Amino acid sequence: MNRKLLTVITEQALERQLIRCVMEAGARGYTITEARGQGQRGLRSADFETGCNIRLEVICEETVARQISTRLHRDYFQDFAMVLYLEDVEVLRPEKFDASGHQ
Amino acid sequence: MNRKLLTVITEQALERQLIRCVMEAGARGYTITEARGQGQRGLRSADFETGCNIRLEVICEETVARQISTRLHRDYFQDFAMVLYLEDVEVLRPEKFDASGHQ
Amino acid sequence: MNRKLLTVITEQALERQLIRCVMEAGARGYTITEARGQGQRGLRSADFETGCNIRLEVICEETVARQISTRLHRDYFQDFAMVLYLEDVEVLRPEKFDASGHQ
Amino acid sequence: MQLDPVILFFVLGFGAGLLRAEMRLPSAVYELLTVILLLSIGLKGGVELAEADLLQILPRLGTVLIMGIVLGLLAFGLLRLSRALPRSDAAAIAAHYGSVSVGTYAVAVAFLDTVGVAYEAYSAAFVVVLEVPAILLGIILVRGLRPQNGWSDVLHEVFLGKGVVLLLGGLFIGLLVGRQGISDLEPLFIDAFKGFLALFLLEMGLVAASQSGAIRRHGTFLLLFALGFPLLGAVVGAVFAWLMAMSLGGALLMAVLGASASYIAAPAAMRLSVPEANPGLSLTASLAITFPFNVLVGVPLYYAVLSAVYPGAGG
Amino acid sequence: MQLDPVILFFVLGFGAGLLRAEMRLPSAVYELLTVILLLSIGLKGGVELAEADLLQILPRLGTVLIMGIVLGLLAFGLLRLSRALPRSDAAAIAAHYGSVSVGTYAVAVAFLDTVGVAYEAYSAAFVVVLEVPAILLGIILVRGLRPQNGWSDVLHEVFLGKGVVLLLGGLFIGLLVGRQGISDLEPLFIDAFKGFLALFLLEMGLVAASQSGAIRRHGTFLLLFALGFPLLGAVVGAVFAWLMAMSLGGALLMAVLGASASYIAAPAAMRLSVPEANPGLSLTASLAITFPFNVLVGVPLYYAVLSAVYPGAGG
Amino acid sequence: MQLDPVILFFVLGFGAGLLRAEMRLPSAVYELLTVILLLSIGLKGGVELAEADLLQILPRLGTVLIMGIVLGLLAFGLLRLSRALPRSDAAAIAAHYGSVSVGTYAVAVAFLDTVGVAYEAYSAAFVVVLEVPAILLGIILVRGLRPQNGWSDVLHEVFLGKGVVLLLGGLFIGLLVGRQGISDLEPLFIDAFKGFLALFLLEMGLVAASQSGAIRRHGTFLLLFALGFPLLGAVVGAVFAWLMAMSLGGALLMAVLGASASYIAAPAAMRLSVPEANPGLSLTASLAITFPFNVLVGVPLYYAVLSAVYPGAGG
Ligand SMILES: Nc1ncnc2c1ncn2[C@@H]1O[C@H](COP(=O)(O)O)[C@@H](O)[C@H]1O
Ligand SMILES: Nc1ncnc2c1ncn2[C@@H]1O[C@H](COP(=O)(O)O)[C@@H](O)[C@H]1O
Ligand SMILES: Nc1ncnc2c1ncn2[C@@H]1O[C@H](COP(=O)(O)O)[C@@H](O)[C@H]1O
Ligand code: NA
Ligand code: NA
Ligand code: NA
Repeated sequence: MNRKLLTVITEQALERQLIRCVMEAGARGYTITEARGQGQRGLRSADFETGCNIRLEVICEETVARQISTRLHRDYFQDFAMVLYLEDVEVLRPEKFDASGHQ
Repeated sequence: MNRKLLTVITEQALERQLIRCVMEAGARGYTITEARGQGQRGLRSADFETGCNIRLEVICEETVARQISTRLHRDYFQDFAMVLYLEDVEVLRPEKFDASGHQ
Repeated sequence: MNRKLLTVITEQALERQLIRCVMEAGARGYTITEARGQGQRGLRSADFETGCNIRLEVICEETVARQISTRLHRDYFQDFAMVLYLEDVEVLRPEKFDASGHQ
Repeated sequence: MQLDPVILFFVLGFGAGLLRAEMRLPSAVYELLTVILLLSIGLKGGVELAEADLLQILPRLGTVLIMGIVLGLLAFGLLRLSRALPRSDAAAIAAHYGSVSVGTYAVAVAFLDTVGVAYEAYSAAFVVVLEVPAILLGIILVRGLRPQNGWSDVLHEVFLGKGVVLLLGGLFIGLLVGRQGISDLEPLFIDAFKGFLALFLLEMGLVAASQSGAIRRHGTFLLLFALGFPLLGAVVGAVFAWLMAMSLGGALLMAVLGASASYIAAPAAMRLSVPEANPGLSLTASLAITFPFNVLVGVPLYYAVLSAVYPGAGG
Repeated sequence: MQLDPVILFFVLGFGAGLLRAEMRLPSAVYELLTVILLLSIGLKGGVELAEADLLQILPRLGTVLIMGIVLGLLAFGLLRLSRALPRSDAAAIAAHYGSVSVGTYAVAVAFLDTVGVAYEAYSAAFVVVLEVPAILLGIILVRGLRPQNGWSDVLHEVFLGKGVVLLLGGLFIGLLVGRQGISDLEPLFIDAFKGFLALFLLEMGLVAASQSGAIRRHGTFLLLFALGFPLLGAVVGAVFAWLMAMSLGGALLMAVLGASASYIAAPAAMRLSVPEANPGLSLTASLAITFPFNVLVGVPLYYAVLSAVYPGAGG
Repeated sequence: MQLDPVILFFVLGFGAGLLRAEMRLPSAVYELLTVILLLSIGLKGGVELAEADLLQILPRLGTVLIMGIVLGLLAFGLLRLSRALPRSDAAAIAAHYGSVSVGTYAVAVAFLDTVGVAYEAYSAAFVVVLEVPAILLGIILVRGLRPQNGWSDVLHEVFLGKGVVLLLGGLFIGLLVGRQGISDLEPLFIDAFKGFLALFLLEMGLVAASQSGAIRRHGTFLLLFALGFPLLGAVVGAVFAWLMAMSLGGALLMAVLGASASYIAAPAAMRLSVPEANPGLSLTASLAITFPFNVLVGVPLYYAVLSAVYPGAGG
């Protein structure tokens, strides 16, 4: 019944790459909301041409979450504004979120 | 001090029904953000006329969360794009989120 | 590896004050998404001139989270629509979120 | 014949969409354009209504209502006969094709303005009337008289959707203040109409292209239906126009109403009332196939045929 | 008299809102409309200022500033006398009614254009002046000279809100380039003005309707105040117009400024500075009662009365 | 000379932005304005192309392509010589300055319309051509022929960005339907052009002001480059115009193309392909320094100089 919820907050410019990375790691879906904020790389909002952030959530098995987070660290952490965190969540049809799940 | 945070991601078309269901189950409030994403039922975004998703959060007692999730499963899981998960959260004025709470 | 995720849902009018409070308490960043919802103070959405909500997330050390939440309670809970909750999250570079962190 | 630039905007959008160019208009802009087009069509229609004989027009609204039911039943019958789709999907598609597309209507109006042919602008009232019956029919065909989530949400969606309210509102305002009264509104709602229509079609081209991947997924049967039914619908529309003794321009508008399929009111209503129907199916048909077909081929085609055969067309 | 179609757009929006039709314009569109209306009013005013005698107008700005304080004090006094509301709510409402509604001003301008009565277009400068004093007064009445979150946020909100900046900006640009200079801007800012105003009022109708449920909740006292104070405010405005020897058209604009209540600058400023005041109360009064009243009844009523009694109106 | 009001809108926005007034237009509005301006410039250019000798113009496109590379190399060379910046930052900035700003081009077009000087409107095609080469050059200068995330995303971003697609689309539509054909589109796309440009510049002023804090952070070297390179670029542009025997008006447009720096296509492309370059650096230069400089000082300056020295300018 338990899965991981991985949340990634990063630059809008990375959306395409991010989705590719998430799906290749075996996640079965994702959810994106528009966000803005501030961090080490300064203010990020529509008011600044550096642009907005996106906030991407993936519910998946722990191994998938670890894999995504490793790849994101390797490829993007150095040059892009990015924050990433993991939580435990309870889902009702866990197989819906598994890399090996049957639809 | 602990309550449940129930998150539902589903089709915008269901907003009215969803709110009705949440409030009838005894929740004292809810928060909605606009979202897009992908899952078993394909891509869902403003770019596709199938439309966007909404992401609804309810902080409530566990029993209320279970009741909402049971009703949503029964009424909508078969025909609508829907994902639903539960987390533990710590709130500061727990009575604000209880079905029996006094305002 | 563990930090707190503090989420605040409140009136858009408070954004400036909220950010000030969060940063003064020692948080290293925050993320904001637009939201709407309902609670003790009635319906809040762009459809009503009382206006929308914002949903602010801060990843920080527990002490910082407690301090923010105490200050928000003191200054705004009485007169403003506001909800606030805490969760445990796992982050990968914890020092990125610490009041004393080195960038 | 002179190329109509608004059509080229659709082509531009469609091409850009196929190449996955990143240029969808924000949904707020799309909504603004829709609001302006609906009000514009309504106002023009209302001004004409103010100058027409209302007593003559009222019974025609009833005739048009019947046309909506005829079209819905025709579509449902054909789809069921083919045995290709379950009842719910057939009914949902029938609801779309018995209803109408305001965007296609706007293109036909622009076409008539360009070729300089007169038409009964009060036909905007027909658009309103046609929004309703086929959708209700579609629900009844599946649910009988008890839709999934009760009638109240559905009726709300159908009668109080943007389409009906703004068209009807524009009609009433035009009717009340007359041609003279709306003169101050003309720069935005009349003079700039084609410009806004161009932007709208640009966006619709992008949307249609984004759906076009789904065509392959849904098979050739859907493609055939979405290309064939408009032709039948156009004939039905033209016959009804003839029954009502409308002009050549009016007959084109009626043909287009018959040929076009809803992609706004119907999808929302069917999603709630017949949720087991696959929304991808009906949307792909109406938005990705029928709409482009009507805009690019249908409107001039129907006009060419009508010019030749419609009584009194001098053809 | 000829019905003004822009008013009918308000009625349409209000009716649709009461029926809970799903058609609120996206907030981005609402903001675009606001920006265009503010700039449009400012530009027109600036062009007139360029042709007027600035030395004659400057002292009038001071007079109008006094009017704002008079209106605010009047409203506060009446509300406190009635003992129906706590001090904070009375002050917040006073801030709204001493301030002005640009939307109502735009309706009055459109009204004068329609009936063909001349007016001092530089009155747009009065709108700017009136945005400020009542809000500051409202804060001082509760907080004395120490508002909740310090003055800096409040002053920022008041002086650097969209309303003041765009009106003032339009005024300056119009003043600098003159009638000739803005001719290229006319298609968007002048010719299309009434069309944009129509869309704006459609939206305002929807907003007002969405608030109207709150009227019942807040009781008849609020209703009486929100209907009665505009009448008093209109008299005050007309008297000040007479003091400044303005024309009949200008007197209507002043009456409307007196009668109207802010629903943009004041709510935001009061929320931050007097948070214990119930924002529902003042918003319901200004937005759901006074605004519709002025648009539908007030403007023509004030005009009718002024035509009869205003010195030199030939009434 | 008559003050151009559109420039004053930029000043208004910039001033309001510096004072931190809360009035950014919603991004949906900004996108709508961009779309209209791009289409408008494209349509006007296309109509002129339809009347021009295409065989004469095609080779000029090649010449302009070379200009883009020359500008990019010049910028890169100067930045590397100065040793102030790492290779990646120099390349990213070179990509911005070898490319162009459609907003600045629109201001120059409005300027020529105001002073009544003829120009080769088909230069809109040059804007399209210049969007591409410098960006590719910038990437190659850092990555060689293997950019960070592969070529496909980059090429997609460059060739299928809003700028290229809408300008090119407008050009083709104008070319196909000709001056007569677009007459119905004129109220929105031609007559209202300056009004939309005014709103666009208002917003750009706000944006530029919001970036201006970054100027101090990035030091005087960046300031010098962002003020100095436009002068060099203008000379290069004017020389190329002379090589192509363009008119005085056309020479101003070419000078402006040379002097202006991209702030839409280039930032997006460089972020993905050369992510280690600091995006704040190039954006601050192009958006907060060069854009305001060109709009306020550059355009009239280049024109004044060209009037005096450009062959055949009668200066
Ligand atoms: N401590 C934090 N809490 C919540 N969100 C954060 C935090 N730090 C950064 N963010 C978000 O992550 C984005 C990228 O962060 P950074 O890479 O630190 O610039 C920021 O723009 C914020 O939206
Ligand atoms: N594994 C997942 N992680 C996060 N969000 C998901 C996931 N699967 C689906 N969703 C979201 O839930 C919506 C409905 O999912 P579905 O019913 O699977 O189509 C999708 O459009 C996504 O926004
Ligand atoms: N039980 C709840 N669950 C989720 N969000 C809530 C809840 N109660 C209130 N909210 C959100 O918090 C905002 C302020 O709440 P309140 O102060 O109770 O009016 C509301 O507008 C909602 O967006
Ligand atoms: Na039809
Ligand atoms: Na007032
Ligand atoms: Na350049």
